[in-house]
Amino acid sequence: MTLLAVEDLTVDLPAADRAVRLVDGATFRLRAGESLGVVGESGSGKTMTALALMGLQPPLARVGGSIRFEGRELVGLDEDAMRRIRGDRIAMIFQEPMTALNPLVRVGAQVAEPLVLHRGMSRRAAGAEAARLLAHVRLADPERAARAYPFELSGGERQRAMIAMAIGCSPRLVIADEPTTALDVTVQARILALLDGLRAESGMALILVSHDLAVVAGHCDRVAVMYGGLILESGPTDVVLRRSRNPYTRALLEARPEPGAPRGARLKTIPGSPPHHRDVGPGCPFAGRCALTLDVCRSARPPAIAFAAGHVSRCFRAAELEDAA
Amino acid sequence: MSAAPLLDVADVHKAYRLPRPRPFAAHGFKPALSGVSFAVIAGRSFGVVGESGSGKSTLARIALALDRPDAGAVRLEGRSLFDLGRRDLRAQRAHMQMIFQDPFGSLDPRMRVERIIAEPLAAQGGVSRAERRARVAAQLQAVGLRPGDAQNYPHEFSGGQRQRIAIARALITRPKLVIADEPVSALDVSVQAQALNLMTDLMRDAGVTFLLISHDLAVVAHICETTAVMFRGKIVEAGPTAALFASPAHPYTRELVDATPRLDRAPKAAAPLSAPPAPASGRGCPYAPRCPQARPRCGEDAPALTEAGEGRRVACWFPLG
Amino acid sequence: MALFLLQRLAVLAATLVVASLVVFAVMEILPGDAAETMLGPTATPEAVAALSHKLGLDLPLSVRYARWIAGLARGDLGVSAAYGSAIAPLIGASLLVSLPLAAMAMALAAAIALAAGVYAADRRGRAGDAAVMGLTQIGLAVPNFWLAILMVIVFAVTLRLVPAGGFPGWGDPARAVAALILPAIALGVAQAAILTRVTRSALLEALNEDYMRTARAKGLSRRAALWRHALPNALVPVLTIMGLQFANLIAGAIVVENVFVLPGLGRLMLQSISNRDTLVVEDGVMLIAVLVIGLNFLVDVACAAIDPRLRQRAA
Amino acid sequence: MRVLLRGNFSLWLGAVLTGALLLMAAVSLVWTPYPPAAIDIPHKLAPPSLAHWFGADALGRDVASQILAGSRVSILVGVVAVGIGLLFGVALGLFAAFRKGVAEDAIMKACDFVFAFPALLSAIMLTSAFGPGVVNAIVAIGVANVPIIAKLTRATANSALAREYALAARASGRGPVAIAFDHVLPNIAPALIVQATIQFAIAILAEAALSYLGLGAQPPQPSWGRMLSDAQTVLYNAPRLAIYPGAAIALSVLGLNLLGDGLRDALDPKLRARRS
Repeated sequence: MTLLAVEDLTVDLPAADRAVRLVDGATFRLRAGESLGVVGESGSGKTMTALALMGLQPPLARVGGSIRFEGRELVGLDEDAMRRIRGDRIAMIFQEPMTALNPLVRVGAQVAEPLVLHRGMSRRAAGAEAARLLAHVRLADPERAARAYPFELSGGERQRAMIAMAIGCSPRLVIADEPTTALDVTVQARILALLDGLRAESGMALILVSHDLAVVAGHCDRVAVMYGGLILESGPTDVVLRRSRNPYTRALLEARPEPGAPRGARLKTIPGSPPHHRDVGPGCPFAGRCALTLDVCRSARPPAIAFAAGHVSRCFRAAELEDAA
Repeated sequence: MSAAPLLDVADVHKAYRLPRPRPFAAHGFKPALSGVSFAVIAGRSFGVVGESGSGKSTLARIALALDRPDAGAVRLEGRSLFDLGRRDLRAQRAHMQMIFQDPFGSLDPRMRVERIIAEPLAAQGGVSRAERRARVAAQLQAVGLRPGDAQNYPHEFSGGQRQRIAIARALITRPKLVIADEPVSALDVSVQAQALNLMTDLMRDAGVTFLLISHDLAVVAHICETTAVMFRGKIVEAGPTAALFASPAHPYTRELVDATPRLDRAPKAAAPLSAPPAPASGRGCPYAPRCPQARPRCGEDAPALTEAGEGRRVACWFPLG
Repeated sequence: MALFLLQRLAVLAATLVVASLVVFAVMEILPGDAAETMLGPTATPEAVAALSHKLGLDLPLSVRYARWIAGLARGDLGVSAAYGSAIAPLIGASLLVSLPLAAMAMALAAAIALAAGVYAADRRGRAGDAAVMGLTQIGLAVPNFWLAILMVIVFAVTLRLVPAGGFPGWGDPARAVAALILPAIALGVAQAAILTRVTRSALLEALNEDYMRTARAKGLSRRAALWRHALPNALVPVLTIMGLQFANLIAGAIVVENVFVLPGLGRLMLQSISNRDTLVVEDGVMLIAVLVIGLNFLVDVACAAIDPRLRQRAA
Repeated sequence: MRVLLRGNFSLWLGAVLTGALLLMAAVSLVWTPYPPAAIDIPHKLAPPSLAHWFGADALGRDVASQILAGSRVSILVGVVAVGIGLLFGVALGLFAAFRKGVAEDAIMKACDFVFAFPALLSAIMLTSAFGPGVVNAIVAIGVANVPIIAKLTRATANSALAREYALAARASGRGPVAIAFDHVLPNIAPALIVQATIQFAIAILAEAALSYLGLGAQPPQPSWGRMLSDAQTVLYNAPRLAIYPGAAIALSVLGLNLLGDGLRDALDPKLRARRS
C-alpha cells in the first residue's frame, strides 16, 4: 500500500531579485514499512525536501506539487490540520541531538510532550509512558535518562531520546535528517540498527536523509540521489549502487575511498564544487562538473527516464550508461 | 635504522583539570592521554583513528607543541620540543605544520590569501617581500589554485578551495611533517577526493610525511602506511594499516571496522547495549565495559601495549586471532 | 541547588566586604572635617576636637572601619553631622519612597519589555517590529529627567492634573502611589527600551535554535512553541540584563527624585553632599551597593533555577 | 562607503545626526550668535525671535548660543570618557584573554563589581570627596566604561582566539603580540567600534544628568544638563526653555545609537554577505 506519494514537489524561496528553487520536481513513493534513503551534498535540497514533507519549510518558502500521505493531500493543508499530523502520523529526528532538545526541560518531559499533545494524556501518564519509551530505545537507565537534562546525556543517549520522542505516537512515517552525522561511527551503527529494529517491529516507514551513500546503502530499500535541488537518480538501492544510470551517482561512488582499496591509489575526482542553489542555471545542475556534458545539458533540465524496477534517472545520456559498473 | 625517527612521541600523559566538585574540594582530572608512544618514520605517513573523546586532538596539539604534556617527550628528528627555548622552538616550527578540520574557521576572514599563506614565513622572518610573493604564487599553483587568487579574501572561495589554501599555508616552509586533524571531514564527498589526491601527490612529490588524525577509517587507510587506534587516551592497537583493518587484533578495532559504513556489504550490526556498561574500576582495560569478549581479568588489570609480530602492537589480554 | 546557593552566598558576602572597603576608602579621602561642618565656622578648635573625639574621628582608620561595619550590621548607621540625628531613620524614611519608586519602574519596564519584545520578535522584519524598534531608539535617547520635566509641563503646568512634585506620605496610599506614577514612568521608559531590545534579540536567538524545529515537528503550533520552549530560554539573558540595569535604575532614581522633589534616597544624598555630611553619603552609597549586589544575587539564583546548566557550571 | 550605506537607514540617519553634533561644536568654537554666558537682564525670558532664535533664559542669556556651546562639553566628556574606557578596557580585556586562569577570573570579577557602581554613583562619591566639576564627571563616566569595554574585549578576543586561525598562527610559530595585532584586534575592532559609539551616547546622557544635578559642568561653562536645571526654576513661566536642551541631548544620543546600530549591521561580515 502506498503510504506516501510525492509528485513533482517544488520549494521556492523568494530572494532579493528572483525566487530561488531549492527543490525542483522531486518525485518518489514510499510503501508502509519501506525505507528510502535521500542522499546529497550540502545545498542539494535534501533537508528542504524533508522539511517540506513536515510542512516545516521556512516561513517565506512556497511549496508546490503534491504530497499525498495516507491518501490525504498535504500541500496546501491548513496549519491546524498539519499540526495534528506532525509528531503523530509523521515524526522527525534531527541531526544534532544536543541542540535539537530544549536544554531547560528534562528529557522525560520532552519525550512526553507529543503524547500530551496528540493522545490527550495527562502529564503524569505521559511521563510514565516516556520512561517506557526510553527503555524501548534501549537507553541503559531509562529512569535516570527521563530525569536528566539533555546536557547530562552523551550524544548517543540524546539521539536515542530523540528517537523515543519520535516514535511515541506510533507514527507511520519517520523522517531522520542526518541522524548520525554528529555521532561516532560505533554509535552511528547502533543508532541505525535501532532504527532498523523499530521499523521491523512497528511497520513504520523511514526516510533517511544523509550525505553518505554508504550509510544509506546498508539501511534503505530504495535511494534517491539529490544534487542542486534535483533528484538525479532514484530506485532500489542495489540497482542504483550497481547499475547506476547517472554520471553523478557514478562519480560519487568512485570518488569515495573504500577501506581495503590499495593505499595511495588515485581517486576519481569530480572537478569543482557543488553549486550554490543561487547559481543553478536552466540546465542540469551537474553539467559544469560532469565528464559527459552535452550542449543540451546546459540549456534544459534533464527529463526523468524510467528503467526497470522503478529505477529512474534524470540524465540526457542515461540510456547510454549501460551496466558499465 | 640508526637515524632518529621524524617524530617520536614517548609516553605522553596529559590530563585536563575539571571544575571543583564542591567549593574548596580538590580539582578532579580528566585524563586525555595516558602513556601514548609512537614514532613516525620519514616518508611513511602515520594515521591515528579513534572516536570523539579518545584524545586524538589533544595528541595533535601536543605533537605540535601547542600544549605541554604533563609527562613524556615529543622529539622532532631527535630534538625534544619541550626542552627547546622559544627561539629554537620557533625555528623548529618551520619543519612541522598543521592542517585543521574546519576550512571556514582556520583562515582569518580579514586577511588576504597571500598574507594567510605567508604567515609561517612571517613567523620565521628573514624572507624578502619579493621572495615571499613568489613562494606564495608557487604554492598556490602546487595546490591547484591560481596565483591571482592571492589577492582575494577567504570568503570568496568554496570549502574545498579553502582547504587547499590551508594546505598551501602548511607547505610554504617546506615542512617535513604535516599534522592534519580531520582534514577532509568537513568537505563534501565530491570534493573530498580532490583533497585526498592532493595529499597523496604531496607525499610523493614534495616528500611530506603526514600525521593524519581522523575518525574515518577509509581516509586513514587511503593515506597512511601505519595506523594507531586510540580509545580513551590510550593506543589500543597499532601496526601496518592494511593488516590492522583486515584482521583486527583488538576488539575495539574490530568494532570500528564493523561499524564503518561500506558500499560493498551490509553493515554488521553491533550488539546493542542492553545492560548499562559496568562502571569501570579505574584499574582495568578502559574498553572492558563495552567489550563483547571481556573476561574477569579485563576489569582487574589494564593490558599494556605489547608487540604482536609483523610490526603490530596490541593492548589486549585476549587478542582476536 | 543547595550547594549552588551556598557557593553564591559566599561570593555575595565577599563582594559586600569588598564593596564596603571601596566605599570607605573613597569617602575617607574626603578633605574637610565632619566635626567642623557640624559646629560651623565659629567653633573653637577645642570644641571641634572634643566633638571629633566624641564621633570617633580621631581613631585609626581600621578601628573606624570596624566600627562602621559593626554599626551597619546592627542597623546603627551613625549620626548625621548636618541634622544631628541618627542616620538610620533618615535613610529608612527615604527608602519608603525610593524602593516603591524603583519597584514600580522595574515592573513597568518588565511588563512593557515582555509584551513589546515578544510582539517584535514574533513579527521580525515586518512593520510592527520596525515600529517597536524605532520606539525603543527614542526611549533610549530621551534622558529620564527631561522626560520627567516634559511630563511635569504637560500634566502639571498645562493640564494641571497632578501636582508638579512632592510626596504626601504613605498615610494616604492612593495619593502616595499617584505621586509616584509619573516618576516611575520617567524612570521606567529607558529601562523598558533596553529590556525590549534584549527580549527581542534573545527570543530571536531562541527561535532560531534547533529545538524550536523539534517542537514544531512534535506538532506544537508556532505560538505554543514560542511560549513553551523559546521564552524560558530567552528569559536568562533578559533577567541578567535586568539585574545589571538595576544599578542604573537606582542612579536614575536619584535624578528623577530631584525633578519631582521626592524625599527619597537620592535627594537625601544630594543634600548631604552639599551639607558635607559624609557619613550619610557613605551609608547611602553602601546601601545602594548592597541593594544592587543583593538583587544581582537573586537574579543569579533565578537564572540557575531556570537553567540547569548554570547550576552545573557553578558547582 | 556607498556600499556600507546602501539600505542601512540607521547608519545614514545616525551619521547625519552625529555629523550635526560635531558641526555644532566646531561652529561654536569660532562663532555663536552671542557670547553664551553673557547675562542680559532686560531680555530675560525673551520669546524666540530673529535676534534670539530660541529666546533667552531667566538671566537673558541667548539659548541658541548656549545650545551650540553646550555641545562642546558633551563631546569632550564623551571623547575622553570613551577614550579612558577603550584604553584601559581593551588592555585589561586582552590581558585577561591571553593570560587566562587566575588573572582572567580576577579581572572579570572586578569588572562585575564595578557594575554595582554606575557612573552617577561614582560621581556622587567623587564629588563629595573632591567637589563638583567636569573632571570628576569624566573620571566617573570613564571608570564606568572600563569594565564594559574590558568584558566585551575579553569575550570577543576569546572567541577569536578559539578560532582555528589563531591556533594556526600559533602552530606556525607566531608569538602572542603578533597574534593580538594581526588576528585578534582586526577581528574584534568592529564590535569595539560599535560599543564605543554606544558608550559615547551613554556618556552624553550621564554628563547631562550630572550637570543637571549640579555635579558636572559648573557655571559659566554652558552645558545642556545645567540648562535643563535652570529651566526647571521657571517652568511655569517659560516651559519652552526645557524643550531645546533636552531635544539637543535626545537627538545627539539618538544619532550615536543609530550610528552604532548601523555600524553593527554594516561591519558584520555575515550580515553583509547576506545583503550583497
